[in-house]
Amino acid sequence: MKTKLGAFLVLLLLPTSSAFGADELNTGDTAWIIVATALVMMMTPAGLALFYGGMSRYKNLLNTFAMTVIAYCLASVIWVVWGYSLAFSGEGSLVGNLDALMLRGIGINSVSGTIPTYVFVLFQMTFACITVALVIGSVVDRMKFSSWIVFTVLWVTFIYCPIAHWVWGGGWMSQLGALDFAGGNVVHINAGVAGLVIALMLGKRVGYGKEAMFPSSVTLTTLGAGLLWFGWFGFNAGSELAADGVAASAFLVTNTSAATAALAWMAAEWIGTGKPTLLGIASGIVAGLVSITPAAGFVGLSASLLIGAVAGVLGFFSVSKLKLKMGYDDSLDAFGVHGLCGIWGALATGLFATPAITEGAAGLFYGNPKQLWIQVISILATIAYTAIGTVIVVWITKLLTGGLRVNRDDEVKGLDSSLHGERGFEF
Amino acid sequence: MKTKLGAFLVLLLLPTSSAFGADELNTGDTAWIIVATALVMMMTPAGLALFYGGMSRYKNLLNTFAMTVIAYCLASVIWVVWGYSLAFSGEGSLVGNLDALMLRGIGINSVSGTIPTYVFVLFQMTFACITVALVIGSVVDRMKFSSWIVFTVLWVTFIYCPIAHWVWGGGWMSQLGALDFAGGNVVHINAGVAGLVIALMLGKRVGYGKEAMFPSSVTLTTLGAGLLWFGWFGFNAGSELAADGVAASAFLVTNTSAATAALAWMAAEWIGTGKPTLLGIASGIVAGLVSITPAAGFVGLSASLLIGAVAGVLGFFSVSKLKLKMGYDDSLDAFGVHGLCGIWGALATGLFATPAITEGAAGLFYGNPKQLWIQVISILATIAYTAIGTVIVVWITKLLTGGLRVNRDDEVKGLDSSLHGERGFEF
Amino acid sequence: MKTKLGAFLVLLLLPTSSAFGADELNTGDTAWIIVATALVMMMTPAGLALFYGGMSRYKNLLNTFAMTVIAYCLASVIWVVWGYSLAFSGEGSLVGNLDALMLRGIGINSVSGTIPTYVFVLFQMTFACITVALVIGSVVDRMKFSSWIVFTVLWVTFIYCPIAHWVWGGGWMSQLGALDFAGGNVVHINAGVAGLVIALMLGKRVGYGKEAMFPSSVTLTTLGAGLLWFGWFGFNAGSELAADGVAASAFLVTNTSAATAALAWMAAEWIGTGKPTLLGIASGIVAGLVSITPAAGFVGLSASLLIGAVAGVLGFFSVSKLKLKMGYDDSLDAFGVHGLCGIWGALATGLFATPAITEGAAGLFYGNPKQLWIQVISILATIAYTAIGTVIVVWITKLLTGGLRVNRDDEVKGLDSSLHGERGFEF
Amino acid sequence: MKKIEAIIKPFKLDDVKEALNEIGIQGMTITEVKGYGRQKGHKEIYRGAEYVVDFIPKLKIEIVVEAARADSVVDIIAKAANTGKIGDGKIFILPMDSAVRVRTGERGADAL
Amino acid sequence: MKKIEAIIKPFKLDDVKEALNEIGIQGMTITEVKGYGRQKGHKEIYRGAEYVVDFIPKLKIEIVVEAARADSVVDIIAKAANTGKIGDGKIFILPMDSAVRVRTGERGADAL
Amino acid sequence: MKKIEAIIKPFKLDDVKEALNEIGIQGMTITEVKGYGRQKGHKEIYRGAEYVVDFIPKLKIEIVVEAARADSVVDIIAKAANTGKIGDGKIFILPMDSAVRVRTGERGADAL
Ligand SMILES: Nc1ncnc2c1ncn2[C@@H]1O[C@H](COP(=O)(O)OP(=O)(O)O)[C@@H](O)[C@H]1O
Ligand SMILES: Nc1ncnc2c1ncn2[C@@H]1O[C@H](COP(=O)(O)OP(=O)(O)O)[C@@H](O)[C@H]1O
Ligand SMILES: Nc1ncnc2c1ncn2[C@@H]1O[C@H](COP(=O)(O)OP(=O)(O)O)[C@@H](O)[C@H]1O
Repeated sequence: MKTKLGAFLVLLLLPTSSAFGADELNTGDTAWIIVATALVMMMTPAGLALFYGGMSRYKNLLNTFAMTVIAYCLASVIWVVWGYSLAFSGEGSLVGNLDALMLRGIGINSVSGTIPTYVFVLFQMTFACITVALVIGSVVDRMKFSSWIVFTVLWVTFIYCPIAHWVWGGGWMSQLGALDFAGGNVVHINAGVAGLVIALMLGKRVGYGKEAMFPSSVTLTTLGAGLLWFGWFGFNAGSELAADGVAASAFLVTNTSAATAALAWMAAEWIGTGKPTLLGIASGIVAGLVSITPAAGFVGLSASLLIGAVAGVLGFFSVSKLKLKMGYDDSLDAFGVHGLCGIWGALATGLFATPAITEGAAGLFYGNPKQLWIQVISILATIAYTAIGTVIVVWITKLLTGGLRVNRDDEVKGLDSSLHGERGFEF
Repeated sequence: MKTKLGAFLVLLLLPTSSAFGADELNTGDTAWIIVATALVMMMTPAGLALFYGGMSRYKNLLNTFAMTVIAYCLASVIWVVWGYSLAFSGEGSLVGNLDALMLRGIGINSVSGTIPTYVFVLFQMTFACITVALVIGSVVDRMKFSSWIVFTVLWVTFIYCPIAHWVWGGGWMSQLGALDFAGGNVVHINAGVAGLVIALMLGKRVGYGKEAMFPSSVTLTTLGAGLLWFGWFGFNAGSELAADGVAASAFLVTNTSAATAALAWMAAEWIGTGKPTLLGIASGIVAGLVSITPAAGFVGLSASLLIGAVAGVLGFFSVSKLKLKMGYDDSLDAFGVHGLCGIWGALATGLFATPAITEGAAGLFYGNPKQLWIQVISILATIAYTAIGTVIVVWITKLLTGGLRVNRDDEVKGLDSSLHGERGFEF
Repeated sequence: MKTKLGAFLVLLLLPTSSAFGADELNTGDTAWIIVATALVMMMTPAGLALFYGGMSRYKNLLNTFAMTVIAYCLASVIWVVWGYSLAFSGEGSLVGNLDALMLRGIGINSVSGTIPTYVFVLFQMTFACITVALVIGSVVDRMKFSSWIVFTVLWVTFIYCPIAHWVWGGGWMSQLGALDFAGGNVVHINAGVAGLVIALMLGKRVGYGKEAMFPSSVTLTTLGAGLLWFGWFGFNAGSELAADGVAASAFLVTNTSAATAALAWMAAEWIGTGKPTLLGIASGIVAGLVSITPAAGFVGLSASLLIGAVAGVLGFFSVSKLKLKMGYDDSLDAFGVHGLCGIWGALATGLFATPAITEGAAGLFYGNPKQLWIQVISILATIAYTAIGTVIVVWITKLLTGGLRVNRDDEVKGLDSSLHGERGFEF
Repeated sequence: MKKIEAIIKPFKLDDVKEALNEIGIQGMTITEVKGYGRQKGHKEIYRGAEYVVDFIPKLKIEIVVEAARADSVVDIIAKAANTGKIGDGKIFILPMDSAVRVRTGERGADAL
Repeated sequence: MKKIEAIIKPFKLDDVKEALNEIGIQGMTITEVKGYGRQKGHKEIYRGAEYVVDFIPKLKIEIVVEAARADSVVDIIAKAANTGKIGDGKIFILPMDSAVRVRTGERGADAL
Repeated sequence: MKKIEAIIKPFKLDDVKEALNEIGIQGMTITEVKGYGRQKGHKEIYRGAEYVVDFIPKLKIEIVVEAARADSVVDIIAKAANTGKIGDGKIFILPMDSAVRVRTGERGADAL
């Protein structure tokens, strides 16, 4: 989403908002971003919990829900206590400071751009929450619940907050001019790479490769994908921080990319295996949403068709071929879908960004090859930082919780029963 | 929803909006319609997928989801590529032209009424998507997935777009003065009649009439009805294209009609069979929502109580008596609920429309008998066009995909397994 | 939510809104409250139906859904026909009058504060609906459907409407200066106490205490909790009736309290039983949301952390210890979670309310001990009125429907089959 | 007294039930089972890979009858459950000592 | 050695289990089955039409015991599962050759 | 001809199936059952209270074989299903009169 700087810029460009002038509250913009925040919030405990829960095996359905919900709870508390401050206060180029601890200095009359600062804080909070929750997709079926809790606290603090600062908090990436409208680097590449790292450190699930690990419910997963899609309009169009034409354009390309990617994944799978699965269609939706995220406020309709089409094929290829080839156990494909499609989206932004949508944001095909390099740098820097940082965070977590992984018997029996003493359905 | 003409009219009537003048963006109106668009979008891949999926037999649950989700994906891509242009560009009275192909000529600063034109395009898109998806209710359990895909492309292009143009794109029905606030003709009668036609062309399901075909999950169906109700506020109140008193009134009558219809259906079934089913209550909600749709911006509270009550009884009668009498296999009652209740709603608009809500829109009981005739003409024209057009579209689909129907064994085994190689739940 | 009086007050305080002046429609505020209304609506037929349905035993899953959906339908019709009038018309200090029967005197141009009066009516309607639906949590698994219908009509009319009038309709509690931002007294204490009363009058379920009555689906319950959380932003932040900084602050403390309570409940249960259940986490979310409800527009971030933490522990204690000790059968803990946490929230408002958020609203810790007493009085008055009133209402219901309870065989067989002739899932 | 256990294709249940009713068999007990045999199972697809599910849904029908009627019952079932395709199933005949009706305590043939 | 198969009403399981524990029966295997017999099934309603579901949920309890104990076990079950209403179920007694405990390989009575 | 019924731990199914295939057993019928015995069930938690679920998920494998092969089949299963932990299950051997293949009407050994 816009850096504050960006937000001001927009104000000067938009007839309506400018009618109010910078830093005066606009009730229409505020109404939209309050709702957008609620939509993005819903993505984690409802959308993602269903999407991931339905993909995990039945014996781990509730555990997957629990990890997702608790990730949201922890991250949202961390954010308002110290996370926001680390990401958005101060002028540092690497990380923020602690001036805004407990949101100190922000009140009901504080305004950022045309919305209350509290709304900006909350909107950003929902991004921190879903980012760490996305990591779950790589680790379900085998991680200790206690380890997950400790990991969440450390990862949000030491990995998410600095990267959010780089891109949206006025840090070095924004100074460099990297384009990341709604979180290609900050959210998807970050979560996807972290997921891969921790999946490798956890090791494969018992029986992985030998037995088919069918999703507990493709029905729930598809409902989850539908709710994620719904929420994603808040995620991408909300990142404009105003109710204007750019938000509308972001909405347009978001929907188009998701739809195209679902069709592309379906086609690829149909050709590849002879049958189009609903799991594939649902995964395609998410792949398309991920890919358009960094580009949402910068690219036009035709680019979104292409971005989505490539995302669908790339996603299918990475979860059905690449993963098997490489042999890592990315349980629900957080890396395959979020990591790889996030990288594609960040690159695509460097290719297709057009000034016609956001003044001054141009990609290779609009005469600005430099942007592509900036995107590449930002991608590599994100991968490097999150990869190394996550290794350290996981390593500390392992120490603090005496191992990351449940014992073999509990894993075989299932985490719902062994960790929570419950079952998903009691028919 | 309002024709652009209508939208202007409103502007002149509304204090706030007029404060901004026509064709200047209002952030409040924009905020509301962006959200309304997201709500209507959610109705298809979440609300309708659950509502229909839960009603289909378990062995076809995922296939019903897949048809619904893919219908949304296809229709939304078609809409932004050529559908919007066919429906909303040009002055033709029968159909639009191709000037707005790929949304040519529309940019982030284009405004329609008080909202960005992109938002208008997207809001309209969600209507095209759900309309074709509604047809699924008549064909589940037996149609080839490939046939459904081809049908969707043809039907949205040749049936939906022209009718949308007639009513909302400045075509002959709007010139005639037909009142259809949110889609009685365009959405419900259209989808319901198309469903009946294709159900007749497909033939009955194996075992139809002999065995009870219980819904796979009334639980999911009811959740779907709840989400449809939630989204319908965007559908009906959003069709005002502004955040004003008429939108509020549309919200009021929408909710009242849905609630009344659910109670009426429940009562009718309780009396008729001795037991009130939850499936009946859920169906009643939808019947009430359908009936109020064309009338939402034109009628008052008392009318909405009556419209809903009649809708509930009519719906129950049509699915439990009429269908059996006539012997067609309208699997999930798309015709019974959407077709017949849509007709009732369109007529009711001609009876109860009051100028107190939208200036110049008066029905029989408000001294304008002519309106009722206009409604009858618009209903008959819609039925005739969609019936004939759908026959042709289905016939072409049959040619292109070598038959519409899965083979007997696959139908008996279930489409989830035979077409998608999946199961709804893996417990 | 604000009394109209309160709403005006706000107008004078808020830069934006005041820019429009009192009683002139603001499209941004209107957009937000229309959406907030839709969000709160969704809480009942989707959120609460899932939350309660998933907690009830499988054989009663659909009946719990049916009670919830029908409660919404009945209450929403009652509200627009006579309920709103009883609660919000006239100057009476105990109850309103019948001037606004059928919303007489309200039109599309009527404005309250900065939103259409219709929107205010609808927003209030959704509160009446969910309040009576919350009572279901104490009575599922054994109450006759017909008795529930009669009870709903009587209770909304004679219990809910008067209390709503006291607090929000200009009645004695608002004159007294009781602080109840979004419904601690009106909604949660009211519903929780009514639930306890009717649970006692119904008696225990067959087998209660002897056999474990496992939830039919913790999966559905958790999804319900997620949707309730999502809708609760409309409930609490919407109660500001404007898109401004106070709404944003209400959103902030609502989310923080919910997250903290979920973590606290989890911790308490983990320590208490050795395992953190997902049912506990989901219940904690609701406990935190309930507790912050009366305080949402009055307290700051640090208070919300404390309110949530206490709510989580209190909730766990009340459902796992207190209930067993007292021996009442509060099936799904409507009293334990809504009643007790509602009381805690109302008291906490008297402790932590700070003028920094809403001018003139100060609690004990902000130099106004008197407020705490006012809160205590309002709590006791609410408990007394709802307890006595509910006894009478239930007693009348019993007469009218010939007993409240299904016969033993039907209860053992399950209400889905015996009352509705259906099953939740047909796999 | 004999116990007859028939493993059949699920969609054949109604045919078998009706055929048995015609010869006056009023009681039976059905169990959902999974069968493994010559019949190949269907394929399930997950993440682009195909998995053959070689356990196929079948129904087991248990009927206890007087020894004298066993053969005719077996023939009836064999006819009614037959599709001629692989996987039609098996019928097993087991010896029995006796039967009791819980409600009345009746024993032997009277219990059926 | 005998194999006892009892078809009972589901909600009677606990009573039967307790009764068997009292006489020292520690092992049994339960299967969810559907019963067809004199007892009429419940009605399900779909789109205003009533359908009788004539397969009724029952539980099958399988217990293997030494021949000597068979009769007493049968009597206990018959008593514990009885409600006096149609549909109480049946108890079947079957001959057995032998039994093996997987864990230890013990055979015959020791395996139980 | 014998009927072999083995109650095993669910996750042992594949091992047993493979072991049986190796000795040429091509057919079997599997039922999901709940077992009650020495093995303690797992605990479920509800509203802060613990409940022991003493019925444990097991699988019942039914295999009909010629009498001559019965012992070897039993041994194979006992080996393949063994974990050495309580709850490994039982194998029961029952006498049988005959078997019929529905598809062909073949009887006796040919039906298997
Ligand atoms: N030896 C056996 N013991 C027990 N059940 C068997 C045996 N052989 C086959 N079955 C059951 O009979 C079903 C049908 O057998 P199968 O070999 O697939 O076809 P067919 O009945 O035509 O020979 C199997 O699915 C299995 O349930
Ligand atoms: N001949 C039979 N063979 C196997 N099972 C039977 C037979 N007759 C009845 N049953 C089982 O016993 C159950 C109860 O029998 P039913 O005739 O309904 O009542 P009752 O036990 O009082 O005679 C049936 O549901 C069925 O499961
Ligand atoms: N007497 C019995 N009759 C029928 N099934 C039994 C009997 N005893 C045990 N079983 C079955 O065998 C399973 C394992 O028995 P258990 O006593 O738990 O351990 P073990 O097999 O090591 O002795 C039980 O869960 C039950 O399903």
